[in-house]
Amino acid sequence: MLKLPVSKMDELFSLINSERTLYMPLEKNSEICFDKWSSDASIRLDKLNTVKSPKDFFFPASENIAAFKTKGKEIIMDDIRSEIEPFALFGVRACDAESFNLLDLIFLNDKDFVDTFYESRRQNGIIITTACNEPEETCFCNVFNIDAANPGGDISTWIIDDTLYWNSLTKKGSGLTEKIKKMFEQADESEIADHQAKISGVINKLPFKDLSLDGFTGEALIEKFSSNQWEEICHTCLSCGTCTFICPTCHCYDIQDFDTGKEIHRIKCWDSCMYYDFTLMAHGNPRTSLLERFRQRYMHKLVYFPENNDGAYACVGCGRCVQKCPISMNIVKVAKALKYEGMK
Amino acid sequence: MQRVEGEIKQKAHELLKSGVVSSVLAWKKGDLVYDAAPAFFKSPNALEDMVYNGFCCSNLSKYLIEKDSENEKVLVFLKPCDTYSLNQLLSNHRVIKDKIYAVGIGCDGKIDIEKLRAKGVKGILEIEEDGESLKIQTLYGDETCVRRDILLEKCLNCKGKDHMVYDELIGSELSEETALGDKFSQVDELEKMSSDDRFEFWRCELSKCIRCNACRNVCPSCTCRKCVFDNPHSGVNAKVNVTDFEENMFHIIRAFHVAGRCSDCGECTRVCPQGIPLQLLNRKFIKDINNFYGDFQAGETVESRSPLFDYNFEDIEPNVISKGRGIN
Amino acid sequence: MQDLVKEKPFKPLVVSFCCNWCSYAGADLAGSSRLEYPAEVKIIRIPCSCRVDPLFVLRAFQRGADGVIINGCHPGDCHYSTGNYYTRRRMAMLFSMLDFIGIEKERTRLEWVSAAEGARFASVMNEFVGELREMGENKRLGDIRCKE
Amino acid sequence: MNNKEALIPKLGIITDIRDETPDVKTFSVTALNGGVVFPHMPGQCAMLSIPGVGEAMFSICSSPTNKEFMEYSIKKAGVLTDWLHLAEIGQQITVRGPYGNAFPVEDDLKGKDILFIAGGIGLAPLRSVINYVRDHRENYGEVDIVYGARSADDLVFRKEIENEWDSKNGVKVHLTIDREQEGWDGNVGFVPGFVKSLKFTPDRTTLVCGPPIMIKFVLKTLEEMGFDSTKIYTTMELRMKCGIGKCGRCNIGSKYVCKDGPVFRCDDLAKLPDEY
Repeated sequence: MLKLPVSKMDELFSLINSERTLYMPLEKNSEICFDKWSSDASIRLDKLNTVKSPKDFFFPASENIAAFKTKGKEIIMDDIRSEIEPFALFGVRACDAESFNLLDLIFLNDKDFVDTFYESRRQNGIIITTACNEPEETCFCNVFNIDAANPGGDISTWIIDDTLYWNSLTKKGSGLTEKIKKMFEQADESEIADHQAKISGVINKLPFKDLSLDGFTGEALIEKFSSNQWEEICHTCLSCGTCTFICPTCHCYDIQDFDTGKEIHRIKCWDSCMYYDFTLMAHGNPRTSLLERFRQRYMHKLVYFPENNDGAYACVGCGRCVQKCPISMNIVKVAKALKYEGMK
Repeated sequence: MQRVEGEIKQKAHELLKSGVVSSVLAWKKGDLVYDAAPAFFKSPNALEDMVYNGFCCSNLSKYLIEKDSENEKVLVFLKPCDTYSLNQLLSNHRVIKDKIYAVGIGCDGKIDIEKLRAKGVKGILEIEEDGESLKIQTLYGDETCVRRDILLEKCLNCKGKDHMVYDELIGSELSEETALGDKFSQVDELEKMSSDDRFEFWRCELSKCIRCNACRNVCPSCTCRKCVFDNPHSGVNAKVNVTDFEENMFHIIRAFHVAGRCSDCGECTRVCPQGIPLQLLNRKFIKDINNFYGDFQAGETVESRSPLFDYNFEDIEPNVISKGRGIN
Repeated sequence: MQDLVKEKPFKPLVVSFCCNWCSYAGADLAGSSRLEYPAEVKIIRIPCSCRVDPLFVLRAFQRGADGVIINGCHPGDCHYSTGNYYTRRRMAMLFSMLDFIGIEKERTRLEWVSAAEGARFASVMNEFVGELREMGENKRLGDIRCKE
Repeated sequence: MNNKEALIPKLGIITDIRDETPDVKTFSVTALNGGVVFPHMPGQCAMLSIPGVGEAMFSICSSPTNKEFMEYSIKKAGVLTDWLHLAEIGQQITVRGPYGNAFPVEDDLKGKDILFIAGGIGLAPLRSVINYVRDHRENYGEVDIVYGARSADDLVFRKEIENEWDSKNGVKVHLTIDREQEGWDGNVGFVPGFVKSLKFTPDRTTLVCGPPIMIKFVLKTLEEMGFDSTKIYTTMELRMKCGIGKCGRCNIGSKYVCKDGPVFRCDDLAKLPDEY
């Protein structure tokens, strides 16, 4: 483990930035989000969760995957893939770092169909996490065995009073550390133990810390699916895409064509299962009602995803949906309402 | 406020039990102090979870749309500003009055939890309303805050304490006009800016849009069965904003489609996860309508005709605007 | 050497929505009277000026228009009695909003041109194109994908 | 360009278009330099697209034994299919795949007596299997095909059925149409009832495809006749965008039709929620 006085952080950022483009939570236009660091940027590492999760660095809201020109009956396909420049994300929280592991399960695990767009971004990005000094009341990452005091990623950091502690976790992380090592002093892990205990103390007081997802397994699939609780909890959902788009683990996408008049761009973009046209086909729609679409989102996160991925839930407890849902419906309320369905 | 909550619950109980209504549309207690969610209650027992406090900000009239197709009557609780929306829906025939039992309830302004967070308050556990001040218990110690400082944007420009439509009133004496001043002041300020500055302002704001459609879906005036933005044949049905143009277009058209019907309920601004002041776009239309065609408040009466479905022989020529003469 | 190569003069692209019953015939008359107006004016025939959805105007800008002009019958002369009165209100709202968003207001226009006013049609187009030429390219409301 | 990327299509060319019924055409597609665009197994699907018009999943209805070209029988139903019906020979098209699983022609079906039951355009996905079975006739037992459509004009592959399939190599075809029609001397009636009247023995391995409502009633009939649901296969279709189980829209419960399907064994399907 290494350490550095907080006063030298700007110097550190500038050094990292000279190695690879550095992104971190910045305040811009009264919004705090991950953006390109510059020496005069307003850094907001105190903000726990940015409204938009940093998933768009790997899985962007929209990207061109192909371009076509048509000439009579002929189709000409253009190579439009660009190289991804190496980059680093600083200040990623433990929950968001875990969300990248979940996205990996979708986009990288199936060796026959690796999403190469995602893959190249993932290979070129280094994730530097920061422990959460002040968890919010909406946090429940502990439910998914994520430790806010001991975040993952390639490198984890802790900002304790005037000192930044730095610890590489992966080969990629050590590679970067090696290049900027001269800035740091050696530190001992015991130096952060008290701070970690303090964070754990706060986590123990969080309102959702005891949320239990026992029983959300494939065995209870039909019971959970056919529960009559759905009607009650979905009734006032606006079927907007807020929860989907701010969620770090939501990964459904759409493929659309845009005709620019000169060529056709094939765009892969975020989509939400809350939208009516998500499953709309020429001959009809298997999910016509709000209930079916609402149920799909939560069943996917809490039942289907774990069934396909060795029990991993598609949620990291970041609390964004708890904070931002226009009608205050969220995954916690859903999990509580369906807890007993299908339980033996 | 607690007294009013009690009276509201009692009324709901009474009407549900007697069978006058088959469901009650109100707010349901959440897990946190501020996350009361709109909900339908169908049995008297369920009413236990009903709440009414400073966080019950949703405009419930949105949920009445198309309820007329169901063979039941709904009891709905409406704050003064929500009744404008109901009136507007009634005048557009999107809600049938016979299917609704509207109880007007008092409101002394609703709290914006985001404003509290923006003040740096973290880990909010309890909030106690004590007159004009709020006592906040957090994971990191206690805080106090002046209520007025964290009221929702829409409450800062309150339309008044009078209900426009109701079958009954509860606690209307509670209402207090919280308006701080001219609701057009921000629009005026923007109008005074140069075109370049205004462009810059809106680029900064609209570039934050994640196209979640919350502003559209929450709007009680957005009532089309199929939105142009969901129609794959309209050519504008993008799922996300790929370019600046799509950001601008979405918000111009969203506001335009409710111009003359927007009662300025401010839900669009409230629900925007990115904090874009969307209401300003709607208010610009309201201001123009007032200026060009005479003062108009959507939803004030059921009979009123939207200015954009109407005309006058002497209306202002648009070129007066495009050539830059005579407005502002 | 490069300094000698003159920059190409800017030719603004104009989309002109013309009502079938008046200004479309007006444009025809301008043509048959051999009155000149710029070739960059692209005419789209519509059944009534009232048919112009604000989305049409925005889409024209998206696809590279530098100015959009809507031509309808003079107030009182609408083929459908009142269509153009509604157009007048709608476009007043839209133009004002575009201005509010920071789009140059001079890029949008609504004109009343009757079937008999071929000369007026040509002069309105000439004037509008002239103004746009001075303003330059539409950079604020175009779609970057449709450029080049 | 990384050719491994599943979402990037290959180019193909339409080399032949045949009218099957008033609203179904069969398109032969080859790679630009001839031959199939990629090899496949019976039951698998491919994503066809005309850039700017749309992209959609179609089952490959030619048999893998056909190495010259691939065939797709397409019913006019939406934007892309309307466009394709207006296309001419020589039109280029983008193709990606093959996607999904296949009918177990090399294991569970081998050596078995097979019963094919199809309705309308539902014969298209089965055609691939039928021709595969015909080309490897020695590997399979008795083969019966029950096929129904709204009218005689709506029977797809009619020439092929009559000239090549029926009564050759021990393959029997039983046709039915929904309503009486002049010039039709075959059976009249819905497919489920027809299946019942043909009195098949329940030891048959059955492959069913057709409109959802037909599948539902056929399965009920088969159950009544004592068929074992572990020996009944069907093929599904839902809205698909990626074809590789990632875009998240074609799931039935935790199974993705594009990846875990489109072929499902009926006992497995019964364990999934009824949302298709």
